[in-house]
Amino acid sequence: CGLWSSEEEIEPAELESIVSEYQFKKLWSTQVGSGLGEKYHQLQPALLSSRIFAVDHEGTVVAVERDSGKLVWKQELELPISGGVGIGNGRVLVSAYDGQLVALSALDGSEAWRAQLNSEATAPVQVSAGLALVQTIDGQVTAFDSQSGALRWSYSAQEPLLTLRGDSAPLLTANRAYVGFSSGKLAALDLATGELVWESLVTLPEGRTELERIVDIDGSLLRDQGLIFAGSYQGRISAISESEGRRLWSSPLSTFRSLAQNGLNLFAVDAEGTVVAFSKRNGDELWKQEALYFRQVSSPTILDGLVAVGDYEGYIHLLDPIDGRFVGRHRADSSALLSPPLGVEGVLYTLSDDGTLSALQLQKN
Amino acid sequence: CSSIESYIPEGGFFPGVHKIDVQQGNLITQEMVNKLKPGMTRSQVRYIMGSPIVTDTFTQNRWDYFYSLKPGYGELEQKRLTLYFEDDKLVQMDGDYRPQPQADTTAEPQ
Amino acid sequence: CSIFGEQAEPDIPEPQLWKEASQALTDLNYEIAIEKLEKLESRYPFGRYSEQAQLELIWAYHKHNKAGAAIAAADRFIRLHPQHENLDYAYYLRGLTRYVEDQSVLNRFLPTDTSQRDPGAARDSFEDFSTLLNRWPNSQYAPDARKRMIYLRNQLASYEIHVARYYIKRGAYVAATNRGRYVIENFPQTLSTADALAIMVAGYNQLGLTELADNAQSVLDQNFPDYPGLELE
Amino acid sequence: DSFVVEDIRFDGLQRMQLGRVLSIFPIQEGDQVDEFSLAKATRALFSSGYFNDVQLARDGNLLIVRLTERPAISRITIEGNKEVKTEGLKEGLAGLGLVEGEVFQRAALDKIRLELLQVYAAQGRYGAQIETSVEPLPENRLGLNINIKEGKAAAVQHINVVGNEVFSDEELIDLFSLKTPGFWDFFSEGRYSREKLSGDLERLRSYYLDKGYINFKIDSTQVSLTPDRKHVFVTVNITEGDLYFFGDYDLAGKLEVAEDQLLSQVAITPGETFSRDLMVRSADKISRRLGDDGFLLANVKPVPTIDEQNKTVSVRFYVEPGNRMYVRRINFVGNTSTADEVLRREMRQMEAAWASTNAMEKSKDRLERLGFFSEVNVETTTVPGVPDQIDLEYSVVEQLSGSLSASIGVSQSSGLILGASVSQKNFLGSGNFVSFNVTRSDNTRELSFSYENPYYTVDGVSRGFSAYYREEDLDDDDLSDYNLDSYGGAMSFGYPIDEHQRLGLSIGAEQLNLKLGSDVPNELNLFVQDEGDSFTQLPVVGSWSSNHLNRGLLPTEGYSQRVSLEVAGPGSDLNFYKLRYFGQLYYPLSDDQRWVVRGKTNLGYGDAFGDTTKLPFFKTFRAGGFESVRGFKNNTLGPRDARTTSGTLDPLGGNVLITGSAELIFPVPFIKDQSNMRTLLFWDVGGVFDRNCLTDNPACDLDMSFSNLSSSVGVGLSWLTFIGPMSFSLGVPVKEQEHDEDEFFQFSLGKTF
Repeated sequence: CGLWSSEEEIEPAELESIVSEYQFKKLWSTQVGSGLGEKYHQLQPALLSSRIFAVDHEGTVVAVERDSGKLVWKQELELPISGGVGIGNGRVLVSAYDGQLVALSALDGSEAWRAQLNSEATAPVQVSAGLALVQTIDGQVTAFDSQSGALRWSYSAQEPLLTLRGDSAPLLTANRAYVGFSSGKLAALDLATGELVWESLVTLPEGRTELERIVDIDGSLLRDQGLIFAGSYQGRISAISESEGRRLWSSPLSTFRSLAQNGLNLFAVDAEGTVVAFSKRNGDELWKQEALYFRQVSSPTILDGLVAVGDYEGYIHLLDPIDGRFVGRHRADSSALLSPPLGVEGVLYTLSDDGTLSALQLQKN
Repeated sequence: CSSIESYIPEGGFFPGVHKIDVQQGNLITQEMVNKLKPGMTRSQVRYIMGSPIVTDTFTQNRWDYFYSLKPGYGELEQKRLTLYFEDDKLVQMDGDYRPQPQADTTAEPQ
Repeated sequence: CSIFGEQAEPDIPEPQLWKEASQALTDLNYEIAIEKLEKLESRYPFGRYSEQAQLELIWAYHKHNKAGAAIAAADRFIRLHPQHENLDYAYYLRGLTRYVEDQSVLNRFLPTDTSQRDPGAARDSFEDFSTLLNRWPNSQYAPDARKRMIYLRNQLASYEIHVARYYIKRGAYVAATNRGRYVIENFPQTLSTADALAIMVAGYNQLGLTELADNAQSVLDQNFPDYPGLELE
Repeated sequence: DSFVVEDIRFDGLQRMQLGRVLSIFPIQEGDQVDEFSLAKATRALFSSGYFNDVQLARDGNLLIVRLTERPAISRITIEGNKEVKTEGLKEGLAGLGLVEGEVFQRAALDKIRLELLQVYAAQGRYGAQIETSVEPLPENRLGLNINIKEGKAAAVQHINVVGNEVFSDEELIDLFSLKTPGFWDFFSEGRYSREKLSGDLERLRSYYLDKGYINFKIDSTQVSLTPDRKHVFVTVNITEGDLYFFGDYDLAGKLEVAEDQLLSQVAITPGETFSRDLMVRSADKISRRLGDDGFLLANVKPVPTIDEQNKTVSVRFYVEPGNRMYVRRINFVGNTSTADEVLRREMRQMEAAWASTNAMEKSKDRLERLGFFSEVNVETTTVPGVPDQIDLEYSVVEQLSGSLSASIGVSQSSGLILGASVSQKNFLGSGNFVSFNVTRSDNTRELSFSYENPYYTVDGVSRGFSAYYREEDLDDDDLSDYNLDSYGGAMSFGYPIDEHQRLGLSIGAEQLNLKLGSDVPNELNLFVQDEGDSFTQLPVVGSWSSNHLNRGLLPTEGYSQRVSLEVAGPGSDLNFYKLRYFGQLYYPLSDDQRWVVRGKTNLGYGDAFGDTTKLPFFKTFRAGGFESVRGFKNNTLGPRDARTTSGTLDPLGGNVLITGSAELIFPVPFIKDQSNMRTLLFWDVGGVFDRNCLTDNPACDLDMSFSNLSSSVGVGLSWLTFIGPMSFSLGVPVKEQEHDEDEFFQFSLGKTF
């Protein structure tokens, strides 16, 4: 114990050299306002047909051509942004700290409507079947008409006293909304009326202190073949049947990041930065990649079958989906890549902390 | 025994000396006295009149409710009501108050 | 691993510590005695000597005029050993410490009448001595305790009379008679009992409660025929 | 197979006394015991927690109890705790039976570990880790080590209020004690703690309720933590509701006091914006008013009814007076040297009278204003068994008020100074003021005595005597060169005309003989020619004073003032009068009254009348020095004589005195207990003028303008030591007149600022 009781900061892992089979070619990069700010924002960009939409923490919303990076339109909202960009039905939606929900036209960025939420929203707005759904941190899910902004319905769940910062965005289907709450519960709501269809427990809080009882579902959910996959903090990853919410399997995992999937497997990043793969059929753990220990690894995304994650030093790591071995690494600049990257048709779109939006073409060498 | 009055100099020589009011004993109201009924036990009397401040070691069977107010300047106001008990039952009372049976409750004490 | 690590002192065996402590006590070196006894108590809380050590500690604090520590040590001993055979000694010592505390430093040199000052310490000391007398009437400390109690009772009684005299002067006669009655009921047969009765007589007369005044007067005449009468300054 | 126990033997007792074991063991000699009662006995011994193992054996009719004692704790070491103090921890441990000398209980150790984690979690230190270890020591004892890593408290990264339209975010977040850490944040106020948050929410609610938003509601509060547990986000979601105004108000219940008396206490005016604070304060004032008539336990509950249409709130005050309480006895604690009557005569509350909060508080103020006590507290306890009687206990902490000093000093001006002075406001605890002073130096020999009994009569008429004998031969004591022998005495009376004001009268007689030296200024010669050199004076002094200070010693609030007129009575040789005014005001800046602004002023005007031409030069007003204008030598301000052969210009004093000072009293940093210490910054200004100067003396007839006053700034310290108050000041002149002489360091015994 030194003279100054230095809290043993856990040192992030050093990167060893790897044999890289893939590399990236930067197609373009552009600056989105003044970046993500330091309030632990997860302002993930969103993709709609040929355009990418992104926002910074001061309310600058940009629309950029997907393949050239050329600026299509820019809207300065001058609002402290809390939730990432949501897109759908020709609308681009962002939410601010004072509870305002702003909908812009995806075409030209002009303001379509504004609505007042009764709390802060940190997850991006989801749009489906003419409805825009927002989960706010007080455990409420509110649905607005995506065209006019009229309030349709709202559902509220009981939230624990102490939660983890950040919320999971609802997963919408044609007639259902699946919402992961900070209480560790997964709820299925009827999209049209907001009625609760079923509720299932992903993780039961144990332990005696408030800290040990945090079981937030913060990452976004996945859906495949009638199953909903949800991972929670200090708890489990579970597969829950879409129809009546019965839990098929669950295995231990502590994560607050979103999940990724390919045909057979699920990919997750646990609280300490270990990348883990699970079989979708029975939840068995297939492999673990621990070399990125404590490098604040971002949520994984699938790019041409490979698993891609960002980290706090701005590195992109590519992992082989079969055994988790590193197959590629790329560093655009030193700004952290904490908000989840987007992988589409061989191109990886990343938004770094300092607001650089770039497109990286995957190439096999 | 020596009379107490003699040695306290009146405020003659000091015009307008600020004298404080001296109040002593239980405040008694006609309303309380009207509630007294012979045969009442001591605790019933205590509930109505409050606990007597003057209680004497040598005379156990009587309670003296004594009230006095000597304002700094002005007349001394003094009231007394003595209640006599025989084996814990109120038997007799004398003093400046009489219970007025059908008096309404707003009568001010004389 | 603090920087100036206090070395764990060598564990002096219990009997040797006790011998050093009693030695210091015999040659009246209370400073050392207190140090040794305190170490004995903390190192060997249940040792053969621990009870005796706690008793000696009270005495050492008292003689070293550390009144607060003496009283605290006595309280602890009484709490820890409710049936100890020389518990009377603990009560006696606590009473003695409070008795001395009553004469505060200033009063010893300057001619101040302690019976007009805060009677708190006197009252506590009186209580300790009376507990001693009823639980151990034939304890070796009983005679001295009884002697001191008489002095304390007079102190407490004359305090009440001082207050009663003030209330007579102030014209608060009920207050005065109640203070007088407090003496009659709590401190009978003291030098001030006669004064108390006289005050009750004077007070009741002022209040016009002649019957009560006469009763008090008759008790006064029977018990104190040659009472010189109440002089009110 | 049951049997009768003839004897019991305990084996294995190392440290436990037999007495304590017997008190737990249910079986005694002569009991009939069987399997069942033996098992019960073993369980009893186990549950006591003192023993690891208990075995009962039988040898004929002898019951053998084999015990293995649990080890006792002989040393507890705690390391690594900074936020939670070791004493607090030790108390917590003791509470659970983990104390040196007690038997060690494993369960208690886990309990304390959890409790500590909760304490740290409440302080936002979510990263705290606690390891406990037990270290065996010889003779069945053990040492307990608790190693704490407190970790850093989570910093509040963001506080957000959602749903506020009427008040801005900044205005609301300013109410919070939780602060987002600024870059200068060295202290811990940027740290999160749950208590702080609940306090903040309460402040937020009262902020709205006190500004008319009776329907204000906090919908929900979220506290969320970043995964690295370093940052906390606090979000408060509110619904403001509409603005409401006061409707009418009334009283209900058994009032016991005339209704208008109670209604006048209500501070609500219909039509004004609603305020919960105003409503609650009105209820308090009503119950205080009831308390003044003996209803100490009165309970007044304000019940608002909301009229949604026209947005008004009408309030009904439900009064439950309870019993009228009487005071049985008043006890004083802590007055080991002050006599009981000195305190009792200040009481406005009588024994055997109904209790009045007003009288009780006035009594406390009067005790504090005596200046004998550094602390006065009052407590009421109900008399057991008598529901409507209470005892009052005033506990005081005595403070020697006055000084007991003998001084031997040397000063250039007056050579060796021998002196002894006793001045006591509470002489031997009698409450009388006695001052006795004897000094002998090259140019003054003085003997003075004064005595005052503040309670010559029971109503507080004071009577005092004073006498003095003084020989002054003043040549180099910065005054003109002459000798003045004087002796005299006075008798004084004073009496209160209300709780704060007093009138005073003193009649004196003094004889003064003057002998002028050779090198004397013109004024003095002229004076002696006119008036002669020996005078008999009969001074009569009338005074009015009013004291509204909150304390006798080191007051922090209130004001006091005094006007006195001294006139030479009939039969005096010299006819002159001196009018004096003294006023001071304390105005606390902070509600803990550690920052106080004080203003004080001393004014004086004197003149002769009848056949006396001029205010005698030895009776003129003087200024400068510790008790008038600090930073200047004693009595050296004001007009000087122009012509003395020795060239030094002697100060003459004047018949007009103007002094004033502004002081800022501030708390001394780093010193916890400030109750007997006072530090202040001062700005003094003052001077004396002579209205009827001899015309041909340019240094005398200055016109009375601000520019002709001297002023200084500096710092002062007053300290109530156990032998009496001491005051020091360091003064630097800011504006000096031509002949002023400054004096940087000054001190005085027996006086506080």
